[in-house]
Amino acid sequence: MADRPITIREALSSALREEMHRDESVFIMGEEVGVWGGTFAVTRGFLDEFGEKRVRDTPIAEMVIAGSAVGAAMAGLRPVAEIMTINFAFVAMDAIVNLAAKMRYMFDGQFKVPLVIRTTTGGGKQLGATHSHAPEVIFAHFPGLYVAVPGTAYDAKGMLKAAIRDDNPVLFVEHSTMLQRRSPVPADDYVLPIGKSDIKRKGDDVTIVTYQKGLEWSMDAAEELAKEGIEAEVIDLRWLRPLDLEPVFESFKKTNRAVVVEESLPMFNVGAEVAAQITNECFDWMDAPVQRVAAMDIPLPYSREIELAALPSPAKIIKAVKEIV
Amino acid sequence: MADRPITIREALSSALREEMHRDESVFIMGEEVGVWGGTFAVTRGFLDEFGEKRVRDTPIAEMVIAGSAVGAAMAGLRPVAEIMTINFAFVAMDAIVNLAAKMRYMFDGQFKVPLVIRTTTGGGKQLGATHSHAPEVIFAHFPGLYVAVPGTAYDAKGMLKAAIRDDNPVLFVEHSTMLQRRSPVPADDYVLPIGKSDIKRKGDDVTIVTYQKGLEWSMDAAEELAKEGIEAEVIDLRWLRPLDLEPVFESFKKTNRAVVVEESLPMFNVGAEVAAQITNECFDWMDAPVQRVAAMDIPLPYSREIELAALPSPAKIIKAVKEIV
Amino acid sequence: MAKPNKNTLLDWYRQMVLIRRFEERCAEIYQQGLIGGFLHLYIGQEATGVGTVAALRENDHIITTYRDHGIALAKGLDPKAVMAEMMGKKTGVSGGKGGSMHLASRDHNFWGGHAIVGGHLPIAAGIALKARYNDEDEVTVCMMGDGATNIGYFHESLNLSAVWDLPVVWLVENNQYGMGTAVERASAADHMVLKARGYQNSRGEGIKEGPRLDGMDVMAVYEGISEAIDYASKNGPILVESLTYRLEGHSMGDPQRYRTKDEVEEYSAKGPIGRFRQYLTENYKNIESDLDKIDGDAVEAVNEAVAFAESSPDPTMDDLISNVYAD
Amino acid sequence: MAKPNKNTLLDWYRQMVLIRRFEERCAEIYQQGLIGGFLHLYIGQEATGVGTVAALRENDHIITTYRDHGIALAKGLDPKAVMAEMMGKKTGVSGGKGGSMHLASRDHNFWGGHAIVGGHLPIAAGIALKARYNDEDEVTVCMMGDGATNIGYFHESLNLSAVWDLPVVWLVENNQYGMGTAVERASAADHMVLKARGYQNSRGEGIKEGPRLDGMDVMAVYEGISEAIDYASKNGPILVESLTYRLEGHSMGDPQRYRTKDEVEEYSAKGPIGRFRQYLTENYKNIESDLDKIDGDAVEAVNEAVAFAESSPDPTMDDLISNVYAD
Ligand SMILES: Cc1ncc(C[n+]2csc(CCOP(=O)(O)OP(=O)(O)O)c2C)c(N)n1
Ligand SMILES: Cc1ncc(C[n+]2csc(CCOP(=O)(O)OP(=O)(O)O)c2C)c(N)n1
Ligand SMILES: [Mg+2]
Ligand SMILES: [Mg+2]
Repeated sequence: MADRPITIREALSSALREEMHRDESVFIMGEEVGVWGGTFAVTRGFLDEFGEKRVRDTPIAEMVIAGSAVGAAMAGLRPVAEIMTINFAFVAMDAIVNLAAKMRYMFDGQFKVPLVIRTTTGGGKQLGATHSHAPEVIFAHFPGLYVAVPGTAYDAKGMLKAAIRDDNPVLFVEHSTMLQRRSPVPADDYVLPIGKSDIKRKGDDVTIVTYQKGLEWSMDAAEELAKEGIEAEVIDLRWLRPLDLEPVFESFKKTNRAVVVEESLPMFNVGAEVAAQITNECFDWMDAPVQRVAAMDIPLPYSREIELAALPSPAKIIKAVKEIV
Repeated sequence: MADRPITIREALSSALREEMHRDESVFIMGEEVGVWGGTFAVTRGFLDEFGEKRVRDTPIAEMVIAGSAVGAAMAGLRPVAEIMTINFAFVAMDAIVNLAAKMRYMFDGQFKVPLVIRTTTGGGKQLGATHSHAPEVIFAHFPGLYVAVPGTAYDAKGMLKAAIRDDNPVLFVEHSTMLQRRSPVPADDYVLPIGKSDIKRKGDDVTIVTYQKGLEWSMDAAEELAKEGIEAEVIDLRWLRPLDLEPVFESFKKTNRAVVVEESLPMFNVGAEVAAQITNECFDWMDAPVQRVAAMDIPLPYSREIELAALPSPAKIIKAVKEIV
Repeated sequence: MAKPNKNTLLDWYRQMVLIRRFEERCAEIYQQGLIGGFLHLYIGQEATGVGTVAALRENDHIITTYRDHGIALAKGLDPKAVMAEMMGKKTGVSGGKGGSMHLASRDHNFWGGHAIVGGHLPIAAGIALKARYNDEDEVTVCMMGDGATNIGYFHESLNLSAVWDLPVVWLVENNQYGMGTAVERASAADHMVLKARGYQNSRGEGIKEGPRLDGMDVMAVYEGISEAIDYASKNGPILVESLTYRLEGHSMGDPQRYRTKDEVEEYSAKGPIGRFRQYLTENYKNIESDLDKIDGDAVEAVNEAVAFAESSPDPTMDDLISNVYAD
Repeated sequence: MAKPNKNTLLDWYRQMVLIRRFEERCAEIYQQGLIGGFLHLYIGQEATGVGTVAALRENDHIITTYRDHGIALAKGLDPKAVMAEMMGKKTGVSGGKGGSMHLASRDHNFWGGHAIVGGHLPIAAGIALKARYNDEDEVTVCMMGDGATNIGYFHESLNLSAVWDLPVVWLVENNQYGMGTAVERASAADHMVLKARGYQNSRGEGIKEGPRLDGMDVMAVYEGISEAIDYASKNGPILVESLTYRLEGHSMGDPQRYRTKDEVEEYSAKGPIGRFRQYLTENYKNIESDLDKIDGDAVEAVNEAVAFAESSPDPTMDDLISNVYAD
């Protein structure tokens, strides 16, 4: 069957649905996943289709959502636990960092934790400082966990399936403002590898390294730049852990310049790590230091214009590119 | 009066004691701060000296320790709240990131949060994966907060006083294996500026950027290197936020080489940020990419030899230096 | 507790109507895109907010959730500045940086507007600790939703308030749902006040199990909260429940698949404003014209608020970066 | 619940003595630097661990805190492998990576040894969820300290267990202190079982308020936990308390400024092992020689364990990096 353009939301839904049909031990738990159908409507209809046993509404209690999912995973189930937004993952930080990520190592492999924690990230929705984070990077700091940051429907589906089938805990981060984005997805079952970045656009003049919302901004910037004859290679990391920079190094050795683009805060972020590693691996190929585009170093405000001003944009990316090209 | 060598523990104690005498609104709260005298004996004798009102034992409840301290600070007190170890700060992550750090901005300055959260960091004590973090960097990711990481008794005292007197929330991180370290401290009252790094050793051949436990390892490494004629300049960041890299850039322009040393995990860490910024600011002065020495990318194990093998060491620093000198 | 006289009752009516009209207009202009983010209406719950605020003594404190418009207006914040905040204007109570979920006024002892479920409970404990520390007779009223009682913050905050004997009224505004989850689907205890029992010792001391108030009756709320404040001031923490109902969706755009139209209509008929109006007309002669005037004034005030907000400037790039830190 | 016969009782005695000798030796070699990190002794609390483990049915699960040596040994983990873990050896139950606080054996349905206070409570809920999900009659016994009942994890886990009707026995081992903090200084409820009341609805359903067991009496614990497991298997979650006392410091090096020598001595005189030995000698003729043999065997077993551990290899650099992820 031919590929068909579907939204990221549909991609996520179908990945979940297919995996639940495939494996009885896969189930969903979280706030509003059942009766409501998922805050972002990803699990709409699931309660009817799979019943209360496998689609479990929880109290507002992120510590036990994440923590009990770890326990259930250790005991042999394959939970897909939902933390409504990543802003609430701070409440569950201990469960994610100390329970999910450490359980296997600390007992030297006696337990495995086949767990997916789905959550949504991103600012730009006028929700104010506590509700506008894109802090994936701090979770990716910790070994024992995988961190997925898909940016297209195709990736979202294949990566979510991979996450569910894998025997390790995966923090699966979806971008709440990108759920309506469409891209072609095969009708047949497919699974993408864990920890592989992907070249989303070919180009010889500059390498843009990014993910998720940054991907969108970067692709727009690349189109603009192309009009001026600057061809950007856009590399989508797709996973922050494992972090796959091989294609980035390869690209850099061709372009000799790079910009890292992310929605995250500007300090101790993805751009820092990527810039440092590029410099280390490609020092002799460097024409200019790696540029970084990120959010401003402030909590995000509610008011629309200033909130947008604090976030990255194609214009900011173009500016960064032009500083080094 | 002449300076007198005291331990970091004594420095912290005397800073707290002096500030509590100076200002009635300063008080201490946390697990085991009172009757026990502080898990690390920093507040020994305080309960007798200041009474139950100002030295408050809490339940084991980090969310409300940090959160109620935020509230008390907003209402006009100056709490010094203790989270016994930074491993337990994950439980309080939301209170630190969403309450302490955002409260002022979100309400546009209506509230101030003169709060110090003291905690201890560090591995290397055979405590296993959940109890052996040095994750300061993930807290420093967030604006609205200051993050202090003193490495000497002199700094500890002057920085803690600064933190208590400042009107912003400070995560004050002490290293649990360094509390017995001595250095000369003036008997008179002194306060160090917030967000100023410090050159701990002069040298012309390589710049070592570090903090806390890394400082100790780096100073040892520098002594060894000096025997071989390599003079390292060692810069102690002292604060991860505000991050003061001016002296680092200046030093780098002299040495043209740098190594960043930290106890933290190797990805998305302090070294990444410092390396990226050095490359950006000092590109024309670069003889080699900035090297990074950090812990291995694993949870820390219990068994002594392998735990130590996973951590940085003077030997690893020397090796990193030699790769670029 | 002062018995409310006619003027006081009229003022409560005024507040409730103002809140209602204000929020109806908010819903409208939200649809037009003039308000962004989430908008959580208080419609149906006005009696709880107004009765609670009325019970506060001069130096008492109040703090609540993102469902905060009602408290802001009842507390006497200028509707203009509240509307300006809704629209993200510089003249808003939080300078346009907070938005609908983060209204506050330090000057009014109204501590916000907080959007992390349960996150403001420890803040309330901290405010109460300040009063205890300084030996001041100030009670903190901490409002929260039924859903919030299931999060760790609730447990740690209530326990600490008992152990440290903090003057807090923990007030659960039980509107019967947390988003789409009915109380009993999320909480072991169906009556919120039962949760006080987990914070009592074998001598019955600890958090007082307070009443389950009729949250649709502003006078009952006023009385119950007045008594609770008095109790807290003299004895320490108490847990009170106000039984109410959210007539609108959780926030704008809620498909409301979790309840029936009939259920909503049933509660709508028992709504707090109509009920109070009826009480007033039955008990006070010739009050209709006063009430009608109040109704008209409320529309007027909302119009003015919208006009003010619309003509207010946006925050600037300077505002964007200010107040991250105190200097 | 099977009434324990003489052999069973002797086995319990054996376990308690083994735990005691084992830990005394641990304390010694800790001082010599052969054990690192924290060492939390179970001395004084053996009856709770042994009685609880004895009550487990074949497929039941148990999980506990960092104070886990007693459970590990009672559960039948090889003392050699436990001691090797203490010494950080490759032959340890957790390959030397976990240490004293992180003993576990998946094969024994012993899920660890967890050192974040309260962190293992949701794990217990998850294990119980697996049983519910697969419709298996398996109960999870989750042990915790009195201090752990004040953390958010406790609240969220107990509430979820009630809402989802999970087969868990929540067992608070009340040794009267969390580190140096006496129960009532940290907890609004002085009796731990009272906390069940916050998780019951108005019809009395929810978490069952279980008994306060005499945690110094292995038989009482066995009976109480057996009944609790039976209850949980048939009805759902139950909260039980075992009243006991920690005769040693919280961990090695505790200055114990929070209690008097007299208090410790008083409890020491009521210690679970002496008391059980007395019971046995009073009730079974000529049992002394059996008991003496057990005493001797325990010393022997500990010696063997130490010898095994000492001669075991350290984990290698390969071990250091293995099992971060499953492949
Ligand atoms: C920690 C956290 N988890 C989840 C959410 C998302 N959320 C916002 S409001 C809400 C429902 C709260 O229900 P309730 O406490 O009953 O208050 P109500 O909205 O009914 O007034 C949820 C789940 C949040 N804001 N914070
Ligand atoms: C979240 C967290 N906070 C603090 C600690 C430090 N800590 C370890 S044990 C302990 C006391 C626990 O007391 P209790 O639950 O009564 O258990 P007991 O040690 O008496 O067996 C504390 C505070 C921790 N490990 N985890
Ligand atoms: Mg509600
Ligand atoms: Mg205890």
